[in-house]
Amino acid sequence: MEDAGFILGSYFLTFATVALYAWRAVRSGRKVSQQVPDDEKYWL
Amino acid sequence: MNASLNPFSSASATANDDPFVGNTSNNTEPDLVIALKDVVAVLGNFPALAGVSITVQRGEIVLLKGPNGAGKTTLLRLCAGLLPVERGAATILGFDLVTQRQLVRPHVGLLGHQNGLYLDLSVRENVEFWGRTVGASAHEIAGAMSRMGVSGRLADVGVRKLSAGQKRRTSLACLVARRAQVWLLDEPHAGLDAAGRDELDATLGQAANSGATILVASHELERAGGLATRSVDVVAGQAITDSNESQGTE
Amino acid sequence: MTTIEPAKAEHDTARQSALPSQRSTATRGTRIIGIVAVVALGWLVAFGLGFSPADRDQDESVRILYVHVPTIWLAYLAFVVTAVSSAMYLFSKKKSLGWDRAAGASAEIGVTFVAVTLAVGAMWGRLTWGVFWQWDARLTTTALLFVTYIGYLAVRRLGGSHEQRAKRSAVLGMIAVVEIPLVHFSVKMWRSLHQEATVANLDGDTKMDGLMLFSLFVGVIAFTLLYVWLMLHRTRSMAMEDLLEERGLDEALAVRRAEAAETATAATSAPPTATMKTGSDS
Amino acid sequence: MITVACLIAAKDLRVERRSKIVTNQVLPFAGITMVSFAFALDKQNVLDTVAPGLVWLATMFSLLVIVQRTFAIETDDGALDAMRVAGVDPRAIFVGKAMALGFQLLVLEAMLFGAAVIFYGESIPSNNAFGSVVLLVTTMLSATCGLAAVGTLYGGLAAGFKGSETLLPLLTLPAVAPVLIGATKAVESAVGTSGAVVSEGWQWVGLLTLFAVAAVVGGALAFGPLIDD
Repeated sequence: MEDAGFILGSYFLTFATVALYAWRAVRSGRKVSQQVPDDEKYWL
Repeated sequence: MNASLNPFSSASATANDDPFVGNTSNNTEPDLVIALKDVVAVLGNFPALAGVSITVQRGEIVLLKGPNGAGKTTLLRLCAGLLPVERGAATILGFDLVTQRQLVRPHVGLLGHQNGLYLDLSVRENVEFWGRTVGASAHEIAGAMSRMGVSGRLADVGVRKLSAGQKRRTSLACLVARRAQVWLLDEPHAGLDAAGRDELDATLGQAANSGATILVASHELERAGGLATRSVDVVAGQAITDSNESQGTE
Repeated sequence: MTTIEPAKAEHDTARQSALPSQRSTATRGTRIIGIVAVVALGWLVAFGLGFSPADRDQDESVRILYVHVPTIWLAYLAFVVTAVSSAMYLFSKKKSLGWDRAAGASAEIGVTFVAVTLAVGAMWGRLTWGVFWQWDARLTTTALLFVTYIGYLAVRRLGGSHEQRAKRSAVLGMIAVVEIPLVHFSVKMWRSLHQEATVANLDGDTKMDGLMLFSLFVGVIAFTLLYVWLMLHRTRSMAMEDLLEERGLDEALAVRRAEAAETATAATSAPPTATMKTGSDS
Repeated sequence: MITVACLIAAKDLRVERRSKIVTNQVLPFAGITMVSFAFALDKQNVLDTVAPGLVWLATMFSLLVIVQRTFAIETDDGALDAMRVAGVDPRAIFVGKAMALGFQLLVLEAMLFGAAVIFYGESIPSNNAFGSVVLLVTTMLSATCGLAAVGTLYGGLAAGFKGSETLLPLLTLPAVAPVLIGATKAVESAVGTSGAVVSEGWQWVGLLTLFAVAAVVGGALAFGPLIDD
């Protein structure tokens, strides 16, 4: 049963880190997007 | 690249008695040595140079005036090829500073706030080191030292023990030994005694006569002003006044 | 100082038009990729924790591998992209900062995922080997890789112009390409002499049944999509950060120029004693 | 280029002869490190077994200190800038500084081995003394080349930036891991730790040589772009 702790923990750790990193990436993107005019955004 | 502006092509070939510059092309017309146009340079995020335009002919001694923080030092470092040109166009001795600033360096000499000396070595060892890295002969090195008044008793003193003025002179001797074409001097008079200043002025005049181009940043206007062929005000990262007082030699 | 005015005016209009309607780095493309990635990650959890069977040797702990293997795959992929982008920046004719930002973003993602991999790997090791860490060649190299790229990211933050940053880090990115195989090779040689540390066979895929392989496959797909999604967002916001720094420079330049203009007018209204001025004659 | 490199190396060694910073501060530092290891590993026979590794570990730490010093010489009074302005070939700077650094490292390593003999009771096995000494010397030479090249490269990169004291180890230590591994193993073979024999050591010298070649070539190519822009 102690295995379950490690297994679930590893899934949790992975997805939590991914989510945190993704959230930070999106948030920083939003922050700078507001200061940059649309015609400078090459991907639009 | 303009071949006539490339001083090292003939410098090693011709036996030149002049200790200051490797090659003095007999220029009936003044050559353009420094040409900056709207140059911007940054230190971190700060635009130390905010659009400098300045042209300097061969043999000129140009005095850069201006308060601290105006960008004089940055301008000199940029001309020495140490800082990248962020915006604008710049040519020195025919080399494009934007694309080939490494190539400019061997032909310019910079005396900045720091002397570029090894404090644990003697005066002679310093001048020999800097001279020999560019292939100067023992004769040239000795000449450079006596010219700057650091031969004789001083020669074997460790640089750490020298006064500020003596360090300056040693550093200048290194420039002479390196046969720089363009001299970029940042407050060269600082720390020199009266005799040292006279010596320096004489050296600068002589160097300019033999075809060296000199940019001097200085606070001591009376001192440097008498020597300079013209002066440029550097204010807030720009060369404001570009007043031609006299052209050519004094 | 007439030259000051147009630049300033132009600058002001640039300010006015700077009201973006698009307030994030997302586009339709990234949203689709993102949604697919999230669905795939959900599948991965369902298959990894639910549908796939327990392993004969490793028992339930094999389930960790369904996230462990995809994360390390992603990390290696990220570092390969960093190396390739660095090379592209260095050796292409047009030194495009886009390559530099791709290298930086990829290294950032790579470092994040190596950290996850090492942590999750330690958990797996605890269950399978009974210890968190084994001095196995792959593990040791991965740990050194982690530190190397932390150093790479530190060098990226050293400062200077964007071109300086790009050149420095691209060179370092290329050095890492030489460094990592050497490190791996030497660690492998080192471990091969220590027979007592027999490491459990990580790639026991020969024994894997179809469902296990499929779970792993889902994981790899999910994390690759995630990588693409992260890369798009990160490179876009890095591009804007660079742009804003440039813009900051524009503003600082305008301030400096105005300062110069002020000093000049002050000087002409009250002429100083030091030099005479003949105006702009150049 | 070789001439200029030799000039730079001679200059560095002369500065060291005058200032004696490495002699008077780094060598004692390395010595006290060796003594500290003995305090930390106070178990029967442990020291004897791990001595080769400790010697190289102490070398790594001292390497970081010497690299800081060797670039402090250049940045104290703007000499590195002066060298750049003088148009000195960056490869010559790299090779010159690496040569001087390597020489100082060799002296340091010799001293550390002396310390290992005295403090940790290491000795050259008498049955194949000649082979051991040859292996030991070759190991030291090839390991030093690699260490000096990597140290100079990253020292030059970090020089002049704030935080260079912390950046240097972060970059250097992972990169020199192969040297630590290879040199330790080779020395274990040379002094016969836990029954290792000399013939086993040569494969490690091979690794060290490979590393040294890669580091010197890579360093010479990379040094210019890293310090010049």
